[in-house]
Amino acid sequence: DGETIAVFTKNQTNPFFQTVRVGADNMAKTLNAKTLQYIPTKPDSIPEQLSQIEDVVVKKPSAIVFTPVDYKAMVPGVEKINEAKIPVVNITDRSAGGKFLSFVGADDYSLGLETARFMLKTLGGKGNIVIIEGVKGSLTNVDRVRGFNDALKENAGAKLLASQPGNYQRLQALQVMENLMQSNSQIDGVLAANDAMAVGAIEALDGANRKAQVIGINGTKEAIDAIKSGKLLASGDYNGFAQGCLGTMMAIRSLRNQPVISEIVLKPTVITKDNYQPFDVPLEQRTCPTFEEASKLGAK
Amino acid sequence: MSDALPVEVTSPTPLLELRGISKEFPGVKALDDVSFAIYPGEVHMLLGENGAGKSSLMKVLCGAYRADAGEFYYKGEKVAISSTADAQKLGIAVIFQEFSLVPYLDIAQNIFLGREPKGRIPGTIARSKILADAKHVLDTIGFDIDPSTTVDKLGVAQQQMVEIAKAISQNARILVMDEPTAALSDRETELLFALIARLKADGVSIVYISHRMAEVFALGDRITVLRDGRRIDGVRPADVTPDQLVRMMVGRNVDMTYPRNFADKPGELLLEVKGLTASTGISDINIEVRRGEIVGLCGLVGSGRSEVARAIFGADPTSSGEIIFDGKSMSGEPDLAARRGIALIPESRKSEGLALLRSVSDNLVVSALKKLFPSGLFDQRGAQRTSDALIRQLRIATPSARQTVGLLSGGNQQKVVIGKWLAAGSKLFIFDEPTRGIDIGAKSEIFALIDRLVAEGAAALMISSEQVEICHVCDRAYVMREGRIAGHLTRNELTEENIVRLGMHHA
Amino acid sequence: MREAAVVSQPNPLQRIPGVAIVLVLLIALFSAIAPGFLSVANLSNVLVQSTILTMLALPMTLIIMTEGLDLSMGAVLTLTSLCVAIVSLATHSMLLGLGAGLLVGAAFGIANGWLVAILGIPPFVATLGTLGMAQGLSLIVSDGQSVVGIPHSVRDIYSSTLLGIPVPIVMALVTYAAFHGLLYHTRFGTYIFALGGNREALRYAGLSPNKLLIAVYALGGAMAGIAGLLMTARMNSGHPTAGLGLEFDAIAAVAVGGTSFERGNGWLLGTLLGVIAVGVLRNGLNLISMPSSVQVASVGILVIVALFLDGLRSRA
Amino acid sequence: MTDISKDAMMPPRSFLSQDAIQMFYRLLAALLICAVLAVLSDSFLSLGNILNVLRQASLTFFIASGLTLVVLTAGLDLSVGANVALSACIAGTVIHKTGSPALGILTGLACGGIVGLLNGVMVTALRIPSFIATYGMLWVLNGLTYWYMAGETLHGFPAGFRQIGSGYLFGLPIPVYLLLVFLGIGTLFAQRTIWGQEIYAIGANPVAARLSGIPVARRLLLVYAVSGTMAGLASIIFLSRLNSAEADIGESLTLPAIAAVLIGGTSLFGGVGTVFGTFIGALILTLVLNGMNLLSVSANWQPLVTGIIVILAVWLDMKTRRRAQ
Ligand SMILES: Nc1ncnc2c1ncn2[C@@H]1O[C@H](COP(=O)(O)OP(=O)(O)OP(=O)(O)O)[C@@H](O)[C@H]1O
Ligand SMILES: Nc1ncnc2c1ncn2[C@@H]1O[C@H](COP(=O)(O)OP(=O)(O)OP(=O)(O)O)[C@@H](O)[C@H]1O
Ligand SMILES: [Mg+2]
Ligand SMILES: [Mg+2]
Repeated sequence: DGETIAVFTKNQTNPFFQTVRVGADNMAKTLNAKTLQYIPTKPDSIPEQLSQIEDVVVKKPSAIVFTPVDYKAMVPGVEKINEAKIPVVNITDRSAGGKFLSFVGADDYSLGLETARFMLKTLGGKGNIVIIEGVKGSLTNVDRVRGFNDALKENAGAKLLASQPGNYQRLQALQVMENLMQSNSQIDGVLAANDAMAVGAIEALDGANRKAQVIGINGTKEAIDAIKSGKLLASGDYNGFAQGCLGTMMAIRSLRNQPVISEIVLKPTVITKDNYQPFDVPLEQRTCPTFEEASKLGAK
Repeated sequence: MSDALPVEVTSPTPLLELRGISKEFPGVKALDDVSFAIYPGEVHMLLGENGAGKSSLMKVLCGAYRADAGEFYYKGEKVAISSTADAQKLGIAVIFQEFSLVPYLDIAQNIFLGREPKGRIPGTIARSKILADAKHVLDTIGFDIDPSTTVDKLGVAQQQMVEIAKAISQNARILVMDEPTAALSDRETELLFALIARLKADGVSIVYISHRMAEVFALGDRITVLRDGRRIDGVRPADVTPDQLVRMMVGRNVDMTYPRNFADKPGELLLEVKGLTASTGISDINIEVRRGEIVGLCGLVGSGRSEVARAIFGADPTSSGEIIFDGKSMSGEPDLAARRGIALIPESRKSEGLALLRSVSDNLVVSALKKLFPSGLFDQRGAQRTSDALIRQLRIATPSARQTVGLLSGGNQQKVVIGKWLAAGSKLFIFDEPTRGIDIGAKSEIFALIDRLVAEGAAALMISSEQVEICHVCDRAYVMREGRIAGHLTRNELTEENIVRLGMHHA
Repeated sequence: MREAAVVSQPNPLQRIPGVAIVLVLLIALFSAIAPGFLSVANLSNVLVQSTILTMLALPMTLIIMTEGLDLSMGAVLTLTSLCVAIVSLATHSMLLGLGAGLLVGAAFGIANGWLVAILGIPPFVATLGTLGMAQGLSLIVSDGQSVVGIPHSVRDIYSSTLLGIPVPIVMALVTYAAFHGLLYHTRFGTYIFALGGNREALRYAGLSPNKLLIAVYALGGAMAGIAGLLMTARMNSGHPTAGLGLEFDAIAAVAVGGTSFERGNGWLLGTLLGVIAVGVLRNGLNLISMPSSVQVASVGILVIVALFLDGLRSRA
Repeated sequence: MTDISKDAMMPPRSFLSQDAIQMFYRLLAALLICAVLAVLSDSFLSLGNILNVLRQASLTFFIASGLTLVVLTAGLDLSVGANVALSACIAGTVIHKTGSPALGILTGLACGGIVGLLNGVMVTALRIPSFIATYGMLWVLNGLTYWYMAGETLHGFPAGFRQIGSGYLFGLPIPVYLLLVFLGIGTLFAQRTIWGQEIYAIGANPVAARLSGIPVARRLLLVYAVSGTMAGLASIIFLSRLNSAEADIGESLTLPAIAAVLIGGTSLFGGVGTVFGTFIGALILTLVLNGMNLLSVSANWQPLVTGIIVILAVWLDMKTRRRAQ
């Protein structure tokens, strides 16, 4: 009891990581442990997260739940944690190196694939599609966009008009969409690599009085509301809450010498008008999968 | 060289000769076919109104400006001077009108800038040597100061002394001094004159620019007069009277007695300063200024005259005392003082008086915006009209009101600073060295102007280091010493001796 | 001249900028409330973390003393870090990587200097432009991806020790000593004061301010190259956003350290203290697990407080 | 000395004011970019696209116009982006809580204005250089916003409110009308009021301005407050246009706004520049980004191209502008 778990997330601005943090806090509270949140002051700053690791290693928490701001660049940091013999669980982005007790994440590729498939099914397997990408080179973006593209390849009738980055930012996505609408008179579907960009694209469409099916990824509150009101077709559930709480659960279990699952890849759920209800509750009231449920996911 | 002077037999060829120098700036022909010869061991005075082209000619001489046309002859041989390095090789050193000192280097580093003695490790400086050398140079000019003092701690006069030391240290054959005494007190001026005599004896030629007539006759071996960028004449001091010189400079007769209609009966009390004390170093200042009079404020450099002016104007905070202006007590920032009708013509026109990058017109109306445009709406044409009138009234030499004020000569810039307060219609004018660096013509114009202002019911408080001016122009004067008023001199008591007696320490 | 002889000697106490006070206060505070703060391991942490910023802040001090600014440093560091990674990956040579980083850094520095000195573009604008270029080039050469798999020789730069002192600290100390010597004991250093204080004086002295300016900016670029090596070593990879924004941290450290933006009034040791103060603050707040939003604000408050204290002292 | 002689070679002042000539060059550059884009992309010249460009430029312009005044006084406001973020988040909350867009707009403007005023206080009363003071403020604001939003997103605003950012009037987007209004007000303020003149004077030489009787501190407070208020206005446009607000919206807004001011010909040394120039600057920036989207140029090139444009614009400006040394 009373373990301190240091939780590392990428930034304070993306709602997704808030769900991760709330998930971790919830689990820690249930298990009578304590969390310390470490977030770079500059969003996604590699040097800062490295510094934070070094500082935390001095402080020696019982365990660490870790989201690398960059899955390759943070490897030396992870190795520092390993050297200090602090147990560490990797969540969200799979680190390219280092030793972890366990990995908890969602499969970005199948998230992209499944949500795109869902949209293409709605469109009848054809239509003009644009992709709005996130930050170039980020793991999530690479896999999600790969998923989008593979789904497009499965549908010969679908035509990819453009794939432009919106850097996961609402305003950029909106402006990119506005500009794309100028050069393309017919756009049927928009695949956005996160919800903020999807909502930005919807605003652009609304502004131009045009209609297209839009999907996003992350299952944020905003996306759920948009799905409810019919503006957004679907959002892939990235399930930050479960990542946070399961990651913390694994960390604490290992400290208490209980068995852990070495790899949990959360199944993608495509949130649509038909199944949004369980997601439409305040974060704090969400429930974490039990260890048994998690083992089933792990057994995948 | 038809108008060349009969030359001393001992030195038939000039040390350096400039022939047919022309230099044009946008809208201004600064130098027009000017020829100029310097002989060994002479002090050559260069005279002319503000903007006549004196500084420009010297900058051409030392390679700082490249002439549009003209030739240089060194000991009769044709040479090219296209950079300061060329000039230095010929043994030319200059004391510039604007300081060429680096504020956060010490005196020694400034004196030897670019000529540092090499240290043992390549690239390094021999610190002890540079200090010793600097000390030596400073001793030569009689300036007693630690050479490791950084220049930003120095006052204007001290900076001028460092500037002189810097030029002397180059062991130049030709030394150009552009208004070296403008910022010096009498004591330092004496030191400088002694130095000039010594240099002359060593065979160094000196080109000396000054607006002070007394210096021209005290120092000069030869005089060249410039007007509107052209060489007017070359004469010997013995052959001319001051009046003739002035006529050559301005092209007309100028009355140099600064005639004044002294107020027989001073007007009502306008400014009353009671026990004013400020952290800038002045204490217990009591001053009265009445309408219709010009009150002098004199003393040695550093006696705190400027500080009194700034405190009255609200530019420096005061710690105790009272300022009563026009019957009402006053305290606050300069904007309040300005609104109440006080004008300050500050000591340094470039850094405190003007927005150098803006136009003459912009600078002239800046203090009068509220008065000229009571609605708060600005109108460029209205501003233009006002400034055109002021340019005419003050005879500001500028191609147009749109000219950038930084391109005017020093004297004309000073006129712009005064002009802006005329536009504002101020009641009390505080002049801090109003004639520093101003030519004789402009000087008498400015005094005439001040006279007219007070005659029309305004009042003036005038700080000047030139005691002659104070004596000629003021109705009465306060003398300061070490931050306090050391005494008061009425019109009848107002003599240079009295000023010096009161202003000197432990008199 | 008796009346003029009362020149106040530079009082060393007066030169202690606000940051020195703040630094002492911060260290006292964290020693009291943050367990482990005073441990050797942690202090070494703080210093090691400050090395990259030191490498940028020292040349930034010189640049600011010329009344200049280099906003491109963070982006150039990013680019040089990528160059180090790419070249050492291709050639398996740390030195070649460092060479490439230095070359690219110096090239950007020279470009900055050229824009500022020869074309006369205000430093803020010129380096804002090259910031964009360096950032764009970083994205283009890496296509937005991390560069990994670089040889261990690079990584060892960051993690090994010399006589028990971590190599980055040694590098930073050597750099500081070199800069100190350069600024206060060489002709070049003297001319840097003049570049900001009075450029005309240099011209009259027959020196070329333009060449000197270019040299100062080139030095800044080259230092970004060396810092790039450290950054790559630290991350054991190259990343196209790694150093973005570091230039502002460096400028803040310089300003906090008491260097003014006008007339060549700079203080190198102050910069070092500024860098360390930022490092101590971040580290201490991490140790006491201060909420992240407070940490975000803390550096801003540090900057404001230090400069406010400076202002108070200079007015007193 | 080369500088001085180069200066001397420049043509004398003509009858057209220098600023007018500069503006002419700048408009020419914008038109040139338009022409190139029109040739390269058939969709560029469509009405829709032009309205797009104007609407996108308007957000940058609102921030940059206030910033222009600050830069005219030789200051800088690095906190504008962070100010937009905080103001948007607070205004959004007020609208959510009270349901009153009017109250929200007032809060947003007030929040922006207060932040600006605080910047002004730091610059005038505490005498911290603006560059550093606003950099500190940037982080303080970010910290506040992060804490306040705690990673959440505010979204979903009343339809009436949304009209401000995304509505049309007589076929023109409403932000474009606002842009024209504030362009007019800004120009009038800077060029045609005595306050404007005083601001130019302060920028050209603050010491001389003070000794000329200009209440420098008060004018600076005004300028920073106006800049902050314009950031507040931008936050309202942002909120109503994107129908949402989150903590990180500011970061990407600051540099483009500064770039717009610089491309627009306002000198960082103060005293030179116009609000209209800033408008053209915002337009040129937006045109280029728009063109790159239309031509499907990889976004990796955007920083590079922006950087080159900033340098080019200022360099051309200096080539054509004569300055005192
Ligand atoms: N760099 C410059 N650019 C444009 N005009 C200039 C420049 N330097 C000087 N001028 C102009 O050239 C003329 C001569 O100026 P100069 O400084 O040589 O006068 P001066 O005789 O030294 O006057 P003063 O006694 O006031 O110092 C003036 O009209 C001045 O405005
Ligand atoms: N003895 C001194 N030591 C240091 N600095 C001095 C000294 N004398 C004068 N100064 C500097 O020169 C400035 C001018 O001095 P101050 O204004 O007190 O004298 P003043 O009587 O107005 O003389 P001035 O004729 O130069 O205007 C001061 O503000 C100060 O910085
Ligand atoms: Mg002159
Ligand atoms: Mg004085």
